[in-house]
Amino acid sequence: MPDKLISLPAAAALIPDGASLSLGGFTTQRHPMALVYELIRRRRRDLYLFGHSPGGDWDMLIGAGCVKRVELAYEADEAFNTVGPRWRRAVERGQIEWEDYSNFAMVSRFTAGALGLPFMPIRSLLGSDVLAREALTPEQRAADPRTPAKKAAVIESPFNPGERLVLVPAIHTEFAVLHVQKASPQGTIRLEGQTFADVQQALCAEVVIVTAEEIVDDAELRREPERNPLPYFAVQHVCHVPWGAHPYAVFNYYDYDPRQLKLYHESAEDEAAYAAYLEQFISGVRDHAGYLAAVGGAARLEGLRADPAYGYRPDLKRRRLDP
Amino acid sequence: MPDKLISLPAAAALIPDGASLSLGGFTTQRHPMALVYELIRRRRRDLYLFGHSPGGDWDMLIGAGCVKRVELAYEADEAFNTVGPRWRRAVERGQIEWEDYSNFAMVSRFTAGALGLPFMPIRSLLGSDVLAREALTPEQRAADPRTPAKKAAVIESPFNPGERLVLVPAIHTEFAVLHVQKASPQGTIRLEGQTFADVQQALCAEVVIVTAEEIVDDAELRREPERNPLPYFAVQHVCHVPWGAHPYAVFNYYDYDPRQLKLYHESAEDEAAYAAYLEQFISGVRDHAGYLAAVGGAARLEGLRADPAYGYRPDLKRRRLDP
Amino acid sequence: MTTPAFSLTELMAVAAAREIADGEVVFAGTGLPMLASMLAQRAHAPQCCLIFEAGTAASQLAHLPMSVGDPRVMRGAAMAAGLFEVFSYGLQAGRVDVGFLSGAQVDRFGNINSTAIGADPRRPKVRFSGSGGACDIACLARRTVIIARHEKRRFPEQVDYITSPGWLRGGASRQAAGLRWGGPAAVVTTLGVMRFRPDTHAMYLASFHPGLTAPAVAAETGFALDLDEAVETPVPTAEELRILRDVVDPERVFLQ
Amino acid sequence: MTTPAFSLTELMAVAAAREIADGEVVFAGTGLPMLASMLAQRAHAPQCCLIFEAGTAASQLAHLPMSVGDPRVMRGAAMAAGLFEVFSYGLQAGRVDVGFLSGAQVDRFGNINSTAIGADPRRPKVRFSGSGGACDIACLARRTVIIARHEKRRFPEQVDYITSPGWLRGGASRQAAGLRWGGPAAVVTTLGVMRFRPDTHAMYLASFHPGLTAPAVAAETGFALDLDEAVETPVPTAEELRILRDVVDPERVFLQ
Repeated sequence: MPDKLISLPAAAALIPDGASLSLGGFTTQRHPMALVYELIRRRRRDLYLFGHSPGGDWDMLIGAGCVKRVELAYEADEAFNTVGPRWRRAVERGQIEWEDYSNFAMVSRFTAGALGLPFMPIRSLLGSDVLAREALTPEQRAADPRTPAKKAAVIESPFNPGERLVLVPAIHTEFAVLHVQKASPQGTIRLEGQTFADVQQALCAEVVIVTAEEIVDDAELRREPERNPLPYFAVQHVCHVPWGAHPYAVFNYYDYDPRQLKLYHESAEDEAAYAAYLEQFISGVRDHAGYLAAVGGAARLEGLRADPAYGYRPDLKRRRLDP
Repeated sequence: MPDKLISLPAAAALIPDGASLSLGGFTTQRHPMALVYELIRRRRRDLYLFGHSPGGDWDMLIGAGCVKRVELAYEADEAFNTVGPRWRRAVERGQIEWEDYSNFAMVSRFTAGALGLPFMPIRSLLGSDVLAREALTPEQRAADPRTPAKKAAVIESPFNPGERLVLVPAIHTEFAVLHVQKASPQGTIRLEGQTFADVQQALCAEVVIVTAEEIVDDAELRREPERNPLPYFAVQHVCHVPWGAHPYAVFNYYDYDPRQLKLYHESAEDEAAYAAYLEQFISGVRDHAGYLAAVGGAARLEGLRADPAYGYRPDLKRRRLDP
Repeated sequence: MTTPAFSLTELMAVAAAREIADGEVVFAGTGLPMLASMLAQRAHAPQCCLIFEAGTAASQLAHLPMSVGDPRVMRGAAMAAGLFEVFSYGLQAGRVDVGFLSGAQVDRFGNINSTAIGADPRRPKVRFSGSGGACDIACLARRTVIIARHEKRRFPEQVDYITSPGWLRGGASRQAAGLRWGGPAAVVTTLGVMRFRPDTHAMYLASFHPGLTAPAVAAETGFALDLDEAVETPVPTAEELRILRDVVDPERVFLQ
Repeated sequence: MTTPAFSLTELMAVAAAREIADGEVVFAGTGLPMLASMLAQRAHAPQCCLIFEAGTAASQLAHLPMSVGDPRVMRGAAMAAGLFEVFSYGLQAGRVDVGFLSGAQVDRFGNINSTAIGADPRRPKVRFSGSGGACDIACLARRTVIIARHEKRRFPEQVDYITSPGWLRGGASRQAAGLRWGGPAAVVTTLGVMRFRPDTHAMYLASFHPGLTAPAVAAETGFALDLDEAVETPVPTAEELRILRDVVDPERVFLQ
């Protein structure tokens, strides 16, 4: 089978200005951060992001001016910050276009795309302003064929008149980027821990780029096909990127980095500090190796490595942090 | 957590005459045969079965007069017999009520039930008589609330006028019985190999009975929660039943039994031979231990045991069988 | 007013924990709901089943997670999958007994806003994280418990944006919208615990926290609050405090 | 007519295998399609990906399965799940290039009946297994290859029941029914290989098997069959026969 391994810069170069894109992971885990940093380095513009509960991955892209439009349910890092600072400012200043859904609605939309359906029915959203109000105007919707014609539609069940369902429209993106524990050069992947909506995000994308902590032999992954959630032909490109999700966690590999997250969120509340953060860790370094050195190198990273008995770092200090 | 272990006869006793029921597995693998035999021994009547591609499990129940109505996609043992002999006769003689769907439609119906939806949309069935024709009459549908009011409904996508989808109605059964490789006394289960539609069948049933080759410690299964497809609270009863799928296969445990399947299918083509088969192996023996002895006991069974490197028996003779 | 032997966070965590009955399936979010559900599991509800929306069921937490997607929620879980499975098989199928919600605004019918402040949601004055799973929990859990900071501007007559539907406009309006079950059962705040009348579904004060009075709570509420049944919020037991401090959150991730 | 160095089953398996191009995703059923797809994988299409509907993708079969739910299809698979995943992510998402079908009746537009014989399907004269996944493959594969026993009663003008929609009533009727892609590309029978006109979608004879003639095939067909382009079916190569006999089916599970 063809070898799908490419370098991270080569993968980032595939994603042009204006591309529609979803990124794997959930708030504090398994975001493809190394690729995010590379997109920022390359000054990508006008990205169109689809997600359920992204975290700093989106917040950094938004803050760096890479993003034009988003459809989402949530943008924050949960206990590390209950709202993404750059997201908040971008909305309040009218610098970004967005549409709100719920997590279930967004994962149902990815699922519809993955299943080859134009929509998924759900019982959620009824009575809410998530259903009743739209942030995108009809003109904005009409001008971009990647935005569905309607935010959602309500129908009655033909099997039980009076029973109402919300139909949420399928998502199809040009790209999906996942960060996973293991991948083979042929594109077979292994997710450990929660799968979030990574599988559906991949299956509703035209081009899937996987960044992986470890590259393993395809035959090894085929020994337990029950654990491989994607047909290999759904994956087009594989990059080997250890520590590729830092400062977020990767179950069984490393924990999140509370000091780096604290620094990010404090910086992101202020223009100058945010610009300095970007410069120090992202734009001002050459590549992911440069990033890892900038955040503290092996000395910092080894302190995050997961205890195999837990899949995370049980002794990790999360609140009273050293400076 | 509560211990959910009960005996196989106690589990079978829970299922009354007239119950609606789905059985796990697919044609030649992982059917809960020991429970099927026990239902036949107990002379259950008027069962209402929902399935996608059952095999001899249904054929035996139908032949033994246990079944009133079925909704299904396929009833055969594939290369062992391209149609279930007792199913064929029961239909041709008007002894059973049925409704035809396709496999995708039936698994989508189970999926709808599992997802808590009244229907699932699919792009299949369009143009077919599976969609255009009904075997159940409107009166038959109206008389049993477990039968959907309509076989299916066709709608246009509200997001793209002119695009047609078929909505297939959810299934909710009173019981689902699965035969799995491993279960804990608390109801956590492990499926190895293909999952068929077992997960959805369980999730759309009120009461789930699991028969398992092995009972293992709950904590052991919780070490790899990614591999446990059902929340434990979805499972109500667990029975320890080694060789519980014989003559069908259980991946990683044992292969199908070609001699027994040949004997079954030859017998089932003839009234007297079928009656003799039931008497010799099912009704005339006391329990599953009696069945296993009747089919040849350890001498026969050990010859079916899976090679761990394959999950089946690579040297199994399947065509030129000893008498 | 004496100095309490417990913090406000501890009091709220205990009050929220007591909303969970043994054997229930609990959909818990980050923060106080995690404190509450871990406490419940170790105190009066050992058989309650904790579900986290990022994809796990029946976790046996050893360390308090910082997010529902934290690797820590994998600990002892009976099942791990993704959001779609949890929302569908759990919430939408009606298998979740109690879900926790919070937000920036809560109105008299328990509708919650966690999206944005301002009359025009297209140009909000203040933007928040957005729904996440909150709208789904509000629609599909069998009942919800709301946790909120109690200030007059946060308890308006009507929220600016209904992120999470409560009893909507009261009465049968929730069912009329197509929601077949669910609705808020309690609101645990920094000042007291509120519940809802069975018929009108209007919020009333069930208890005020020690050191406060019922009128003091009403004064911080932007709509008329029935005070007739208000009593003092029962205080945490020593055992509850011990579990919270020594077992649930020895790191002081959320406890203050 | 000389005695062939190959059996009819071998000829059909080879003809079916040649319908698979390298790199294609193949949805294979039990019997001849398994022979054909294993042969293709080991002969001219090493990168073809075999999907079996009971829940596997990209199997590297070591032993011929007796069913699509056989434990043997797990061998070397890149993914194992259930039917819903295979039907949805594979077929419905348009990722399956070629699917194999068979049935008791095939009509001039490649519609197939595998359900029942008789005018009233509520009281059939002969009942078969039913669709299984056939209707879904017929609706959703990018193209299908039909394998059938060629007898006049099995090739009627119209099938008694359309289990698996082909080109329906020809022309654009398939698309008018809402099927957005797909349709039968070839029919490999015991007598020859048929294909479909691009415009009318009527079946025509592409080749007759060695030892037969085009009119002999037409005589066993219940509708008018255009014979103008018919040539003799290319015979299996020695290498194809070696692979079939020694590698694919040394047990003679399906080969005769």
